[in-house]
Amino acid sequence: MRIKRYRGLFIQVIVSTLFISIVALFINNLSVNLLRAGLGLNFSWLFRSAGFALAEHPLPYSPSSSYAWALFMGWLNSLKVISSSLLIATLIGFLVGFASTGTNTLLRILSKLYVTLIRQTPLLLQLMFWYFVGFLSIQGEIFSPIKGMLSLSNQGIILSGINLSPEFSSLLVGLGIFTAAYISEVVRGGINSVPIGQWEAFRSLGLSENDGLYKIIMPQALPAILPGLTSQYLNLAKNSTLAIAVGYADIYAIGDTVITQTGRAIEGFLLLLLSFLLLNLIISNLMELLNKYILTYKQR
Amino acid sequence: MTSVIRTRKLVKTFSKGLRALDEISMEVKKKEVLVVMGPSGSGKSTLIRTFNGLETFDSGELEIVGIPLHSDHNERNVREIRKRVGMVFQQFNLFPHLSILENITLAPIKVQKQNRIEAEEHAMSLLSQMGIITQARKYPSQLSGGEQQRVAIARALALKPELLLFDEPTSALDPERVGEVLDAIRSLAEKGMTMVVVTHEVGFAKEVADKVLFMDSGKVIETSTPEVFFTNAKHERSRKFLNQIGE
Amino acid sequence: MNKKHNLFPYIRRIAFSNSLDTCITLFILLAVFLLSTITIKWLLFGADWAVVIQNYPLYAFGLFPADQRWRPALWLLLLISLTIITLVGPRWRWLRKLLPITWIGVIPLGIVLLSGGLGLLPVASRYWGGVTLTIFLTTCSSLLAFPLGIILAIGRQSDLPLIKFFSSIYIEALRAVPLIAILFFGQLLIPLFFPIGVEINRVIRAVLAFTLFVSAYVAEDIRGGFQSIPKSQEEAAKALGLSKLQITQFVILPQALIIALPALTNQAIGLLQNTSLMAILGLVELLGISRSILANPLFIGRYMEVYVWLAGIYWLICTVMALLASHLEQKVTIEKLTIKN
Amino acid sequence: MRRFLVGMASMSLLLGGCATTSEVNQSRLDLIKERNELVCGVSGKIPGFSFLESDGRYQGIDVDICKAFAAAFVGNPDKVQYRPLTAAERFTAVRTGEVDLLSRNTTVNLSRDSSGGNGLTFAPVIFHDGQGLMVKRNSRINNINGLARKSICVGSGTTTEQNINDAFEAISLPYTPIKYQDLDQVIQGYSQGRCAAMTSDRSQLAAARSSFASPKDHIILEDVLSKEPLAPASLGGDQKLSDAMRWVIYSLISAEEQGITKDNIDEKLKMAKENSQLKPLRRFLGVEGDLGEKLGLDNDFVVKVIRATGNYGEIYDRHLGPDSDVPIPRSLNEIYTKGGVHISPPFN
Repeated sequence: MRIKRYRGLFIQVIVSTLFISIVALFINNLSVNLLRAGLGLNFSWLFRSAGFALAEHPLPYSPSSSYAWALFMGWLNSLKVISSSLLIATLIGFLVGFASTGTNTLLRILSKLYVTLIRQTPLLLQLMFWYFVGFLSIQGEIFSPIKGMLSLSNQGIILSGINLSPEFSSLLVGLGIFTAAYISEVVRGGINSVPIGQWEAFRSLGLSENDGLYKIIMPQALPAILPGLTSQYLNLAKNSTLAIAVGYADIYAIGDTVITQTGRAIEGFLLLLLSFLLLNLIISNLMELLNKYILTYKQR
Repeated sequence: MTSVIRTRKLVKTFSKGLRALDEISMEVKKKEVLVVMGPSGSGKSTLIRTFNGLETFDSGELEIVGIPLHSDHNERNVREIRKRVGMVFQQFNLFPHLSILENITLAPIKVQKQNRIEAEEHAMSLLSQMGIITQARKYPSQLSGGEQQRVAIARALALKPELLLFDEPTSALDPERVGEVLDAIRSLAEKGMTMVVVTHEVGFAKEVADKVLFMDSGKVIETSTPEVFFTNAKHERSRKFLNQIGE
Repeated sequence: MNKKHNLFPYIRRIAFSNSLDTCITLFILLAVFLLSTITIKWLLFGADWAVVIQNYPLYAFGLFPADQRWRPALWLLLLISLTIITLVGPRWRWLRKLLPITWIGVIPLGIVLLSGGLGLLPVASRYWGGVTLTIFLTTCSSLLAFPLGIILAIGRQSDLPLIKFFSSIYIEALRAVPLIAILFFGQLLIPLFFPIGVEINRVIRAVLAFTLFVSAYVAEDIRGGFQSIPKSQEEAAKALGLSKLQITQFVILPQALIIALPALTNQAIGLLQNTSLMAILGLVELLGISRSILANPLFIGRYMEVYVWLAGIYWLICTVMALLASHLEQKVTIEKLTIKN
Repeated sequence: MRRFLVGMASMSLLLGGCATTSEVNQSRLDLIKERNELVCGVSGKIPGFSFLESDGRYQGIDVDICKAFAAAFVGNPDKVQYRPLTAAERFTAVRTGEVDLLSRNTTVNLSRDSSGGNGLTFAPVIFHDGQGLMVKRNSRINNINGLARKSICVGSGTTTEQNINDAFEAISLPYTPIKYQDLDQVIQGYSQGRCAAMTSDRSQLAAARSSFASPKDHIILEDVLSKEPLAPASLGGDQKLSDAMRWVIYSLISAEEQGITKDNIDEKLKMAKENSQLKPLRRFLGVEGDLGEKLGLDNDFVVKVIRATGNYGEIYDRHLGPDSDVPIPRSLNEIYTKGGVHISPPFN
């Protein structure tokens, strides 16, 4: 026992010394390199005026606003696109998930096709496709069922007076459709985890397929679906950083611009990490709440 | 005759103050077969698992195959004991990713550093002894429960142990498969293997056991020969138990 | 004859069982018909495929010198034939035994064939590109991330608190950050952490960044495998006198890997797709080289053709990988891991 | 014991990777020579300046400047590693040492040049440009005021972005910038109708227009938003490298002034060697004196440069001349004797 404890201690000391010395070495090199470039680590530049305009900003912003404010706008833009594509992805994902477990064979084949096509091609390519081919190549208004309510053009989507830019729209559609493919698999797995006996039971009671799905199967499948759903939402948040490829000003794109303009690579990168951490925390805490709510609801 | 297992006032308390082992003192001599009986939760599994260090204990003395084990659970002694004591579990616990032959030769090759050919030859002879030599290249999932348990016995024997421990070896089997496993254990007894068997099989106990140890609530209630225990148990609790299992 | 007789009720049962289903089916059939006619019309008559046809070598090999292109070609060909052999599943035992070693050997072979040496003309990594680079990044990173992930997973399960702490921190931190941030770090910030004069090749830096990122995910997948192995397996191994290291090596890890296999192959497919992110950071892998081609005045505006072509290539490679993976899974699981008890 | 030895070995490896402050004073030029290769940051996506050919080689005026540097520094114009950089990442790349220098149509301005700003040092200007705006002819927009409240496609992380901002602030009108990473995306965004106008250097607008199906449908507005003198750049504080770069550029200009070309360089060299009275030419070509050595280069670096790329005028004509894919009139970019602004100080 004693020998074992000492050996454990020995290994731990070795590993942590190694770890700490590597970190110390990197920090030393970093400071030498910053010295060489005539830079120290500081954050006062955050309050200088940014000098660049933004196409989209949820709060008042002008080029004379500070870098900090610009970054905050980027963060809000990220939040905006994440939350809205999250809704779309959930909606489509659940529908496709239901279709892939449903009775209509054609629908099942189609949803399978959709999932393989989306999951076997890179998201970045899909986003660029939606933007440059999907939205920008629309000539005139191709889709305008109700004048002024919903229209689709290369100026984006107009939805009952709210104008969504093509950058935002393509990100919304691209992220939504991509994540939905993964969510549908999570939903399918959850539904399949409910024992077949439960289906037979509600059918034998004469419930319709829809009633059975909503009242019997889903309540049992949800606890199995939620963890997978959470990780897909977190993936969506991380994937939203690909916005830079379609010219949407999210936190990463603005961070990139700020780093270029100020040359403050390390500080800018740290701020980026911090903002991702915040986004992650928000999503996982909300999902935790939802999880609790569903569990208590189920118990009642 | 030398003793293979000797315990004195062995005590183990679970976190909630429940005593799994309550001052257990007992002895198993060489070539003896001890059958441990008792209602579920009586501590018999805990007892047998302390014999090869799978459970620790809080106080008392324990000596297995001549090696002392204390409450500090000395790692080196535990490993030495495990090399010389075989164990067969209720759920077989074969390694599903290894073939039958690999299951049996793993410990001889890795622990006793035998060479592969020698270990495989020994394994094949054990398998033929268990009557399942044709299954050597298969994987556990392809075998029936009874066959799997016989592989588990062969695996335990491969280390040439001085003591074999059986923790309810037939409880997880289909009724029609119980016989083949008990037969295998019986033939081991005939060859003079020292064994401790936790089981509910009364017929088996009557026939094979040298001694029967009855436990309840972590205490040894009585130790008798099977003749006495099954016909004329000394204790009220023993009689009640025998009644319940329909004997 | 009999079959034809049964066809109509069969179709009715699968597609027209009630009025809602009938509506849905008809709608889908119409939509699929319209969409496919438009697509086929565009593919055959609308598209100008010059941007693809004139640049085949660029898509395949990037800027690799023309007279040396046989090297990446040979490597890719080898990978393809190895894939086919594995998929078919050869009957000969010796060939089957050789397969895993060959798969591992593909990496050093690829490095030698691409970078030169051993009598081959050296080719600097800046000339690597296209599909070759995409495949190279994927194979190297996944091969490196695999053992690192195993070590991290074991570290996270460790009894030693400091080891457990470091492993957990590493895994959680890398999983919280988007890949592009890590790649950005790898391409532009890593040089700040090394003394001047020490220069790490860009491709290697990309491989390292991908490895660091993927290993955290691999570790989590393997940990999931660890957790689904019953405690009794460890006990049985203990009872046989195996040491802690031996138990992990011979009993726990092999089972965990088999359980984690589907998740791990998904990681590999995800990695291949994620190599496209290097296009944003200036490596000319498949997507990157395509963006460069699109900047050529001759081909400006041919987005649709290029994207469709790229989607086709990525889809094909990923599908082959998925097939390979499911084949492997079936082979391993059917034989071994259906624990009945 | 073995463990200890392994530990010691790894520790010493670590120490080997440790930077010291003495390295602060080492010049990048020595590093380039040691490596025997130049790492040159280019765009890779700007027609005429640097773009990828179907045969897999980079072409353009920026690329030729890289070749000239490589010829001077390591004696071989092909020892260049081209590193395509987006506008946004280019300065970070120089600062972190990812590239040795930039030859990536980068505009010189005060904050980029100063130690309190981006901390770069610029070589002489190789192309005088100005920022302009391109609109569709049928849009009836004929000056910047017509673009109020319209969206404008612009490359991110560029001075272009700041200039357009300043221009609209000056006339107090709002506009919407649509920012892309690369010029080809800016062009695409504009041509697909995402924006009413695109803004970039006028040379790039001309190049973009020439690639459209019907160039006549697009006009470049008269408004010139800014001066855009484009120049190679390196990290500030490294005088050895920046001096070497400066005089390589001057040698290209000086060669054009003296009529020395790729074709006649050997002839001129022979002439210089035979006629000891041609002092300036002898000094220029390194036959006499130690001008090259003073810069830390070979004395005949000018000969190597001209052999590799020809003089400034030849480089210009190859990529932007009337017969090229992207014809842009030389005007301001002529040498001073022909009415332009390019002039080289004497090689003394």
